[in-house]
Amino acid sequence: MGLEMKAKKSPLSLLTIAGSKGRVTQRYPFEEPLMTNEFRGKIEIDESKCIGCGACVNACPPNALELLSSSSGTKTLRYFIGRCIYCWRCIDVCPVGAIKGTREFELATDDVSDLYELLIHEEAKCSVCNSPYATVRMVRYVATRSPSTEGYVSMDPKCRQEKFVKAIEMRFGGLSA
Amino acid sequence: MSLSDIIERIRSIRGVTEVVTSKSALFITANADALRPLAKEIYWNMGGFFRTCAGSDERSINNCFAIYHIFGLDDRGLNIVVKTYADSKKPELPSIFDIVPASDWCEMEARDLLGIEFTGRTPYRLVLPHGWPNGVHPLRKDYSYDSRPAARTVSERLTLVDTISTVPIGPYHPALHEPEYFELYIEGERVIDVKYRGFHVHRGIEKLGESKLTYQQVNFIAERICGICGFEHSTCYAQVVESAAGIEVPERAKFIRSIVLEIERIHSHLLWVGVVAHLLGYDAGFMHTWRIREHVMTLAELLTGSRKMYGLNLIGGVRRDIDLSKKKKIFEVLDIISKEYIELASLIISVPQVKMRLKGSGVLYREDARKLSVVGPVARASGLRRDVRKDLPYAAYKYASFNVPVYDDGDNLSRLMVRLDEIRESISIVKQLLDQMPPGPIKVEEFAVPEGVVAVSAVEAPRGEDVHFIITGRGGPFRWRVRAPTYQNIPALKYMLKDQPLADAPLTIASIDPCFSCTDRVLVIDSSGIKRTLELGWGLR
Amino acid sequence: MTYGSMLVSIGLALALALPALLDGVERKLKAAIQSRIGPPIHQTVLDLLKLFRKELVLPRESMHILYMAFIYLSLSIVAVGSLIASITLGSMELFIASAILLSIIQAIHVAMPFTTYNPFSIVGASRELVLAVINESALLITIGLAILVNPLMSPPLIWRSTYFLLLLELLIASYIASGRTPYDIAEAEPEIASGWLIEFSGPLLGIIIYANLLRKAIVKLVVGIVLAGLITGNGSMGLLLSLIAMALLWVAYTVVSTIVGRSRVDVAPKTMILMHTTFITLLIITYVLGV
Amino acid sequence: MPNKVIGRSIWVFHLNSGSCNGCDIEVLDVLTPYHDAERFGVKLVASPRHADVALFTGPITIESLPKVIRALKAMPRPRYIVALGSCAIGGNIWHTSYSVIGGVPKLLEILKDEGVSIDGVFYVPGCPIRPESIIYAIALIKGLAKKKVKMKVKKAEP
Repeated sequence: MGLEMKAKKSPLSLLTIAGSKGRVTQRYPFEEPLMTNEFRGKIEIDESKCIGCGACVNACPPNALELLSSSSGTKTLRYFIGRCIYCWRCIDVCPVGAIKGTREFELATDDVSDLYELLIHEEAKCSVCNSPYATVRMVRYVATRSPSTEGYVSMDPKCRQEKFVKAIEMRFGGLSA
Repeated sequence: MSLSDIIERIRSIRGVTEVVTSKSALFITANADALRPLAKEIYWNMGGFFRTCAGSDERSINNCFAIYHIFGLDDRGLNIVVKTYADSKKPELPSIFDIVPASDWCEMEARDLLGIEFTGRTPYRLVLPHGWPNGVHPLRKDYSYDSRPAARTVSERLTLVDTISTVPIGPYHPALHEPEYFELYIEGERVIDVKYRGFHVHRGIEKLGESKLTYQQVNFIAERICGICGFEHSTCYAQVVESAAGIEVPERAKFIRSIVLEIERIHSHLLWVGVVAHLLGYDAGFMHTWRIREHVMTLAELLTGSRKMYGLNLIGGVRRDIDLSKKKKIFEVLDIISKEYIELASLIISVPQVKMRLKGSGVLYREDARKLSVVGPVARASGLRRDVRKDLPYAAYKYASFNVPVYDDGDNLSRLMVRLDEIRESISIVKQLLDQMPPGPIKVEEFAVPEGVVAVSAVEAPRGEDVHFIITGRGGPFRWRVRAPTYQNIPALKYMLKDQPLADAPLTIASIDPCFSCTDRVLVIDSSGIKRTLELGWGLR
Repeated sequence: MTYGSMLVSIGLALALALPALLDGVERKLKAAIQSRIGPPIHQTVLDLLKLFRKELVLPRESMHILYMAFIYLSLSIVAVGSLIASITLGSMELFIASAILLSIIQAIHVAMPFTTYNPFSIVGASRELVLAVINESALLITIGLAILVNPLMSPPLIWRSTYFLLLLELLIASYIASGRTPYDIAEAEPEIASGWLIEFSGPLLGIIIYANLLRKAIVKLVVGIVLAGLITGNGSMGLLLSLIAMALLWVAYTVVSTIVGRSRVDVAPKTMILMHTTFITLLIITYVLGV
Repeated sequence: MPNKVIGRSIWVFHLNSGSCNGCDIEVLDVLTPYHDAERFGVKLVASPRHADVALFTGPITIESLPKVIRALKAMPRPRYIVALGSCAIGGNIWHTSYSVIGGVPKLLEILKDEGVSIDGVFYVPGCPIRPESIIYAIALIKGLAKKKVKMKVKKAEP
């Protein structure tokens, strides 16, 4: 074993190796980077498609994608490039294909706030108790996908449950505890 | 010795209450007083190796702590897991350190993180930061994760020594590239003792259990245990879950895993050869090895989407396929590498200074290697024929024929030769597997992971055998223990550095290809705080 | 200004400016052998300029390191000057003075790191000391023999084997003294973290790096002067030839240092003693026999 | 953004503060033939006393914090920090773990309390960082490239 490696070589043959290879340096940033088409870079969220469902947030291992609620009736999908691990799991799980992968890697900056991307969603309010429960877009998405839920889709989970229980009571005389 | 013989011999030891065979291991439950005789029987009489031990807080299930000692009979391709219970109020178990010296660290780790005391040995703090309060054990289920200890800005551990008879190597030291701390006690230029004070990279990933990591998400952390051999960790993790859940991975996915694993091994070994050349003052060797390695990195990006941290594995398969154009590219790159690296490697070992310093330095004798259960190229350079790819074949390795290079001298040169030979074997494995790759799907989408199943899996990383142990929970692991190869190899440094010239110390430390971020991982994911009753049986299936 | 002193001034200016540039050439050449582009040739100058713009921090707040650094620098400049003057003016006295200055510079070079109390720099300095004891004495003995041969007057009529041996031994001793692989143990060995330089920073580091470059230039210039003296004798031709020889030696040493690895601290002294005693003995024999 | 003091000569001290090694080997890779950062005057130095820039990889573990501060204090001013990779900027997967402080932005707060002043911070995202990203950051410091990222606030029209 290791027979080829035992060959005696003169230290000078380094110069032959160097001579035959020449200079291999890629002159980036003046030339193209040494990159393949398969590279996973930063993600791009399409604001016209995103419904703010939070599937990507649940899949994201480092919490680079977060869904933050504010008191002003909005829900913000926050993408922090500085924590992203570029695994593209969010792309796998997005139900509407709103997330696209790019080959972008030139992300250096001197200000950490440059690394945030915010997508602000308006929140839908429950038709009964008026408390916010999901983004307007998500409500519409659910309504168009399964029209049979129409009666419930405009309520938050709590009111929905109450209404459902009531409906069953009316029809079957109630659920036993 | 047949399997039934082994079971018979184990059953004959007093205190063994249960022996169960499963696909991934032989599971034994024993009383505390049977632990030492069992260890002696398996480790010395049967010629087994010690993989690791894992503590677990099972008070929510059976009101006990438990320790799992994992042994391996390499020649039979069998894992043996011994479970012993410890009292919930005063957890105490007999130490097997004097019988199995390799158990030193994992016992102390269980003591630090779970508060299990080991009788019959001197305890010391291993994993937790220096100022960590006594009696607080982060791996216990009742540990409140939101309390970070106050960050200290002065360290008691690092005191610059005032006599020149101690040379601190680390934590920020150009020979290490990683924050670890060795204190070398020297007499003149000769090392007389070594102290390792590591665990600077203890990132405590338990916290993540709390942030509700799912089985699939853990894959990506597993990959980030180590930036050089991350794919081995994620493969090992995926395999251990697949084995616990009984998921049948498509053949094509297994081939892709094996191919990428070997590509990672090539890059890792080339990296190491470069670093050694640099340590020996032969910078041109470093530059040229890394020049060759760059082809492998680009290839990895082509196959997986990233130069490192491939993000390729999921439980149930892989995310990207290898199509024809990629296959062609792999062959091209492998041809370039195999030609150039042999030329370069023979040049490097012909440089007189390099050869002189590698030969006969940092010797690890076969008996010491056996005693410490060292793994990977370190074991193979000391005459131990250990290779998980052969002993417990996983992924697609059973379809490839390859040699396991073994050298007997145990010095730094042997360790270099083992790795150089392995690059060649890896190239041949990739080529063989590419030719045989079957068509078909690359992952299974639908599966369920049952709760309370125990499983073990091992993968041969570039640095040696990588062991993952799991107890499944709801939605994520209940207990996940990782034993990285360097964890097993660092204790051997004490034997390798002793009575050696100081000048050889960085080289010898580097010769085990230490990966401290693996070692310090303490990757234990705990789905804490969830009250449940869980039937903890062995992975019967 | 006389013609001679003008020549000396030009020579001195060149000899003070060249080392920083030659260091740039060294880095560029190394890069080429390593298949890459490498830094611009004036990178070392840029590095030095940057260091002088940084904050001055004194190790252990002690002024005497700064004092030693200045002595190191000024003695190096004086030594360069006296070497240049010796070949230009053909002054054997100045050549002898330079040899003495060189040994003082070397002593400061070895002593300085001991004042920092850093374990790495002390280990580095102790190793430098071991190598310096052997190599410096060999270098000084050889320079002494060179003075006996008296190369600065006029070129010899016939070339004797003594001259070849003399140049060879000077080459070896100056190569080792210039701190390159395999004998750069004191600065570069990884277990001692850049060794004796570790505690110095900012302008202080700048002074020491520049003075060290001068020291490296001096040991090459000595060989260049002996060679020039043997070929052209003193005067403007001698000055030119010795400066060219210094530059060429710098390039040649670079190539040699790239293709070898680093020796070990316990092996290097043995090899050096063996090498030096053989050559010096041969040198003395040929000198006495007059062949 | 070109920097006057270190724009032409950047000496870097690499601090691995709990990194997985992925970024660290790419830092070394940047010095090797295909990328060759030395052509921009970049040099890795072995002592913080020589350094202009502290290169951080890793989320900064509690164990390494005191040593990190020690090293930063040893650097002569002007001194800069480069946070490399997603651990050093945002703490990556372990940003909430008990044994890390979670990246350079958190470290800056601690440094402020300690009275250690830093003259500038650069953030270079990637996981692991690719060599070109590092070269792009160098180009940014030297003024050879323009900053491309900017905080984006988009609104999803309902």
